[in-house]
Amino acid sequence: MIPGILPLLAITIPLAAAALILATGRHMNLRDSVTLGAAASMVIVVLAMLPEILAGGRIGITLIPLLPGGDLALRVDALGMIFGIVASVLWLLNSLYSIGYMRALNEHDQTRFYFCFAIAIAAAIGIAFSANLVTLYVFYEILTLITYPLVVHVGTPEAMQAGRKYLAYLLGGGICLLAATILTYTLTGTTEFIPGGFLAGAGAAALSLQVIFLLYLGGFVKAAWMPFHAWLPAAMVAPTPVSAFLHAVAVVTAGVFGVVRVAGWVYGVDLMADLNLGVLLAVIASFTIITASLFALAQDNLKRRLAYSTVAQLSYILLGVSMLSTAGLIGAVIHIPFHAFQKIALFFCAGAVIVGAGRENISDMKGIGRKMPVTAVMCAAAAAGICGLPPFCGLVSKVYLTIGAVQAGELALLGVIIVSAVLNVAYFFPIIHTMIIARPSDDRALDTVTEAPLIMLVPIILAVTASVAFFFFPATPFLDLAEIAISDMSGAGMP
Amino acid sequence: MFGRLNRSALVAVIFIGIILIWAAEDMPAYGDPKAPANEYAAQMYIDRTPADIGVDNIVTAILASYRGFDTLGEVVVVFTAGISVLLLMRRGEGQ
Amino acid sequence: MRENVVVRTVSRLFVPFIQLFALYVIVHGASGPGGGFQGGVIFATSFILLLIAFGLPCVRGRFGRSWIRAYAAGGIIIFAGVGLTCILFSGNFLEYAAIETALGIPHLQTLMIDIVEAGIGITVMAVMTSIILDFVGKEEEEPL
Amino acid sequence: MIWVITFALLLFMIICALAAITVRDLLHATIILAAYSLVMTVLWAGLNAVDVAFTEATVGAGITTVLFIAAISRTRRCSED
Amino acid sequence: MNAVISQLPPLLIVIPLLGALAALLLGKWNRAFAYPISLAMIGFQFAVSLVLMESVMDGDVIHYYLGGWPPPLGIELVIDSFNSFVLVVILALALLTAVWAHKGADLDIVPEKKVSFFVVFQLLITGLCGMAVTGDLFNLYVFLEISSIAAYTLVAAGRNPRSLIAGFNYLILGSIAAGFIVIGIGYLYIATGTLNMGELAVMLPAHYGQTTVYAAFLFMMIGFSIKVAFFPLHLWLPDAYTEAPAAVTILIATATSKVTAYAMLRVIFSVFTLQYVTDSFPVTELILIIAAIAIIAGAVLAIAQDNLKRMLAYSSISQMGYIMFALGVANQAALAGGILHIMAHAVMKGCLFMVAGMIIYRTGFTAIRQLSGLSRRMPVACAAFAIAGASMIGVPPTIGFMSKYYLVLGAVEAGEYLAAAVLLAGSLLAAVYIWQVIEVMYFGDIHDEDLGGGLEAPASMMVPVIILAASCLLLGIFVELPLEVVGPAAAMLLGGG
Amino acid sequence: MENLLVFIATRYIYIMTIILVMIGLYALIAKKNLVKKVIGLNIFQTAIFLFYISFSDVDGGTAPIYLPDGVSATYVNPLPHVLILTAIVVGLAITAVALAIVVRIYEEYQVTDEDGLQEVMKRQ
Repeated sequence: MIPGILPLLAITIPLAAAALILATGRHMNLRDSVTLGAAASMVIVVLAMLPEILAGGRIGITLIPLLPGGDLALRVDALGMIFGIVASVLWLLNSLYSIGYMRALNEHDQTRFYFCFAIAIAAAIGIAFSANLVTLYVFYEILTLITYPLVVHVGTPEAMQAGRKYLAYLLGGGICLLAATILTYTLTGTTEFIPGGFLAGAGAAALSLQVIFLLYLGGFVKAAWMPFHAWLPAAMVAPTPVSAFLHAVAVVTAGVFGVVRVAGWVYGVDLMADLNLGVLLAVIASFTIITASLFALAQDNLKRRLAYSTVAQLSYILLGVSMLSTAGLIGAVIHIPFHAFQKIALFFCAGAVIVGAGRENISDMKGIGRKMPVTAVMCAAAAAGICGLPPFCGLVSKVYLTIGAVQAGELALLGVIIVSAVLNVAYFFPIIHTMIIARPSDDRALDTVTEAPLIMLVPIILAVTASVAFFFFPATPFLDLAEIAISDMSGAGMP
Repeated sequence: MFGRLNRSALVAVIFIGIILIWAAEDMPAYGDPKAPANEYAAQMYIDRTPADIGVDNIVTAILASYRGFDTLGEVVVVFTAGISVLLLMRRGEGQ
Repeated sequence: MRENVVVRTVSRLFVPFIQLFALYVIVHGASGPGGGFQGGVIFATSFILLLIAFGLPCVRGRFGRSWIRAYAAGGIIIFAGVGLTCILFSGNFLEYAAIETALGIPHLQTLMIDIVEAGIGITVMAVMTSIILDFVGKEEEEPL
Repeated sequence: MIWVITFALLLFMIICALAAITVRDLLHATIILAAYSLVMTVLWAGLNAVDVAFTEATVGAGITTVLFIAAISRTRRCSED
Repeated sequence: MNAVISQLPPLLIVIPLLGALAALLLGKWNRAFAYPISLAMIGFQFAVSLVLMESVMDGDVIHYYLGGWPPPLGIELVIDSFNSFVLVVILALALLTAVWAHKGADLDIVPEKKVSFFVVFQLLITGLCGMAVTGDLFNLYVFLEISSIAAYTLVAAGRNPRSLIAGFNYLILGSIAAGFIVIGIGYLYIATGTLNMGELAVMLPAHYGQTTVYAAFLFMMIGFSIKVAFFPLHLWLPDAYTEAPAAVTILIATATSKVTAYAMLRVIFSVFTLQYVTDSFPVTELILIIAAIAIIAGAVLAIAQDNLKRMLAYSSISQMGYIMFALGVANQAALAGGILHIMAHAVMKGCLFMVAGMIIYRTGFTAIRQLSGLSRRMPVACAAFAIAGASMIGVPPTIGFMSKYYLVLGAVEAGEYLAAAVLLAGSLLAAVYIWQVIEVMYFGDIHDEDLGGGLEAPASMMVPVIILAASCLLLGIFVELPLEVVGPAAAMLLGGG
Repeated sequence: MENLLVFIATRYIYIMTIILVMIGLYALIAKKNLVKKVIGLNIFQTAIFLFYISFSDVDGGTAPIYLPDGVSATYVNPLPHVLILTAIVVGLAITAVALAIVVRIYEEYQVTDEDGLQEVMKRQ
């Protein structure tokens, strides 16, 4: 086989699927099976690349020369592989779930929905496998625009308002990213990702490098760090599979992925440390973790609470990066998939509640677990995972982060992690309590509630199972990949 | 008459006028035979027309031969104007 | 237009002379002031005079709309045709000298220039007449 | 040409131009414009540009005036400014 | 074969001219003849322009002496990489517009007028070709006037009586501009005694510093700025674009404005040379400031519009600011971006105006708020609008992104960080005005139920739109192809050649 | 002061031409009546033509038509004459189109001035 055909295939499969979806839009079953088939084949394609990556290899392909400093080129490495696996596997789960959800609620414009979804996945995979900043930027912008129809899918004025906010933040971010890319190119003459970074050799002034890093951070506003997080809770008006997509599969993941990429492959750990960028990142991340957790406490709408939880959790990743230590970075990298699997389960549960009970506010969910036992239990499990309880994989990444904080000698960061763990419990426990333990306000309140259809429950169970599995076998494959990625980017000399 | 002057238009026009007069400063004096405009190409036309073309009227020689393409353009302008007036004024193609 | 015998008679007298003068101006262009453009305009004024004296239908009768158009196009075709002929004689566009050399006839250029001037004159005459007719057309007849 | 004549012609043209744009009656303005063109013709003939003078005589004082009058006869003769 | 190619430059203009005459004469006989002839002639011009581009791609320059008279005696036609590129772009657009206009002209032109409409349409295109290929300043003016008179007429020729007023204002401002250009040409002639651009470039340095040359530069710049509708001098543009017949709007917005911008760049870089411009005026800063204001103000005004065509018109003012921006930065990357943007803007604005025309053709809607839910009635047209709109915003990998990327790159290389920021902000504003249309189209409710289901326009209008939308994407992805011509063209301009 | 006098004495024709250009331009911009604008356009254009012709003249020159053989003379510069011949025609073409539009505007709106047009527009 031609080397490099696999990453190309990984992008073309969803694109082809998108075209097929448009073509078969009239026939619902055909259309949905196209989505499922494409998702499944994409998982296979991505996993087929895994052995070579685990062996320390890379798969690259240059498609076309695009711009000075950046051909449209794909390169799969360990870090990209992690994101690639997350996106492709979760797309499969999400497709299954969406089919159940969209059919159960009899949503309009389903063809448009699946079409955009498929292209968005292609863009996410493109981000994961991009070999340079230009390619990253291209797919990043495509992802922004193609998720817009998903966000405003319901079409209400509120949704349109949210959509505008979404676009304003993300397009603004995209422009920052473009500016940063161009500045990087003019400084160094390249935008190719190089393990350990390439900006150090540019000989630019420290101040300008710091400014460029700020631009990058602005660019990765998809990571929803505060105070530029408002688009994420606003986007909650979207159908639940979209929320799951935003929060777990692709969008925010793309944001934090970008931060890690830039930190490790453009700046390099040493340069980051020299420029005190770690401290900057740490401040932002700590602020976001604490504030977002507090915000989450105040939300009654389940999806909004989950949204703020995402904002907080994503900043764990930034926090890990900011430590600039091996364990911290590993923690950051593996938190990407682990958080994704758990958060997607939580959103699936929230969607199941909407489908099964038609309720969105936590205060309305009293005793709902009696009628929806599977959903409630899975919800509790996933929440526990995010809180960092065993036996769920969230613990693994948190342990690494803690070790990283100690390694870096930043006890303040340790404090942040501990405080936020407490807050996590504080905002998740009431959900579990209301759903499982609390009694319904009156007897007839639960009459209309039924368990969600099986096709929606299966993905939830699979996601939770995965998160348990990763607790026991973290090394397959994420921890191994993360270690490869970190050794790539740091080499020696890191605490 | 002066009560109806449009002030902003007047300012714009005077501004243009000032540039024009300023430009006239470095222009050759009126009727200067040594001016570049009257020396280079102009003298070539005057010297070469009898040999090249052989008509008495230099203007015609330039018009129809040296710069014949301009004249073709000019005729096309006239033609365009004719069709334009036809297109604008008449509701139909007419007879 | 009011019936006016004097105007009509004088016009009828003058029109041929004006047209003759126009032709003279066109032909004379090579050796003196004047040329296709001026001649064409003068020719057009003869039609304006007719228009004033006899009204639109009379002019239309002599000089129908399709004829005007044919003349307008014809003048340009003559001009461009001369230019293209030069290409056929392996010169550049409008390079009269090429024909002269190819055919070996001296002073052919003067003839070419006269032809070109005639072309200009025809087009200008036709277009000017057409524009004037368009401008006054409304009074005489309801346009289609 | 003697500069005094040139100067006088130019002065006359300026007056004509001012009058053409100020008189209210458009027909008068048109006739003044024709006069302006005729003076221009004389001036150009004096400046040795005989071909151009010829053209201006036929076009500026001739066809243009006819066009203006035709247009005015189909619109309104008086102007507000 | 070479003998044929060497004769192509004048044929590019003369043959279609004769074609227009034939269309007029045969159209008198049978109306159906006029359109195919026009189309064939534009197709011929497009083919010729491709051949010409192919033959100058490797850096050759074709000089064609009309009448065999070398400059300064005669008029010279020059074909080099820059103008052959512009020719190909505008003729491709003109061809597509002509195809579109086959049905699209029904909208505003009564059937009896169609023959003369297409004749004038073709004369406009021929005038533009002449402007593009000529190497002589006064000849440039003559062809400018051919295309301008045709453009005034076409703008005013619609059924909509408001188009008359727009056309008249366009005529007045256009004539002022042309007058200024003639004054400028006169000054240059006074200073040097020649009208040939190549000779002027050689002879002018001896006269740098003369007020006459300064004034020539100023007047030509003011004149061209009015013609191109650079920001403070744009007053004719919104009305003209809005009220003109749809097909004419497309042609003017794509071909005319681009060729005029080309002529302006030509005059600045090939006649005056960059050195002169930067040495004698604080002009780069000034142009950058005006460009920045144009980009922002045009976009803000576009956001405020409710009429779709008017919104696109203001967007054009903003987008022409990008080309001006390239002038202000004037380094290799920025100029390449600017030239690329000439093409990019032609392609995407052509597509947008075509869709706007199709919407009017099918529904009669002109206001943005009326377009609610249109994507369900006209899915292909709306998809094309979305793609071209994305290109206008500058979303990768569209062509609009590529040109913007080069412009920003050039600005950053020149150290104009603030200007680069304005450019990026401009694309954000573009997102706002494009997006408010897309939002309404795709996510609005259908207001007018009795319009019924499928409203997709006829195929002859659809095909050009699809081609343009596809080229927004494909030219962006395969941007190397245009860059092969654009890069050398920018280098040539900077070299003063 | 002396410089100024020399300037005026040698270039008075340019200055008066400039005044004509300004008058035409003013009418073109400021006059409300559409026909007046076209009149202004004519003045503006002819003034520019005069400018061209005035710099083509040479002291002691004669018109650029060859005198009979053997008579030598200084001829004035013929090139601007050619250019202006072309430009006059162009000007005529523009005048014709402009007046045609004015007539059509009058047919549609029964007004020929900008104020009236604005009123009509407002009423619509």
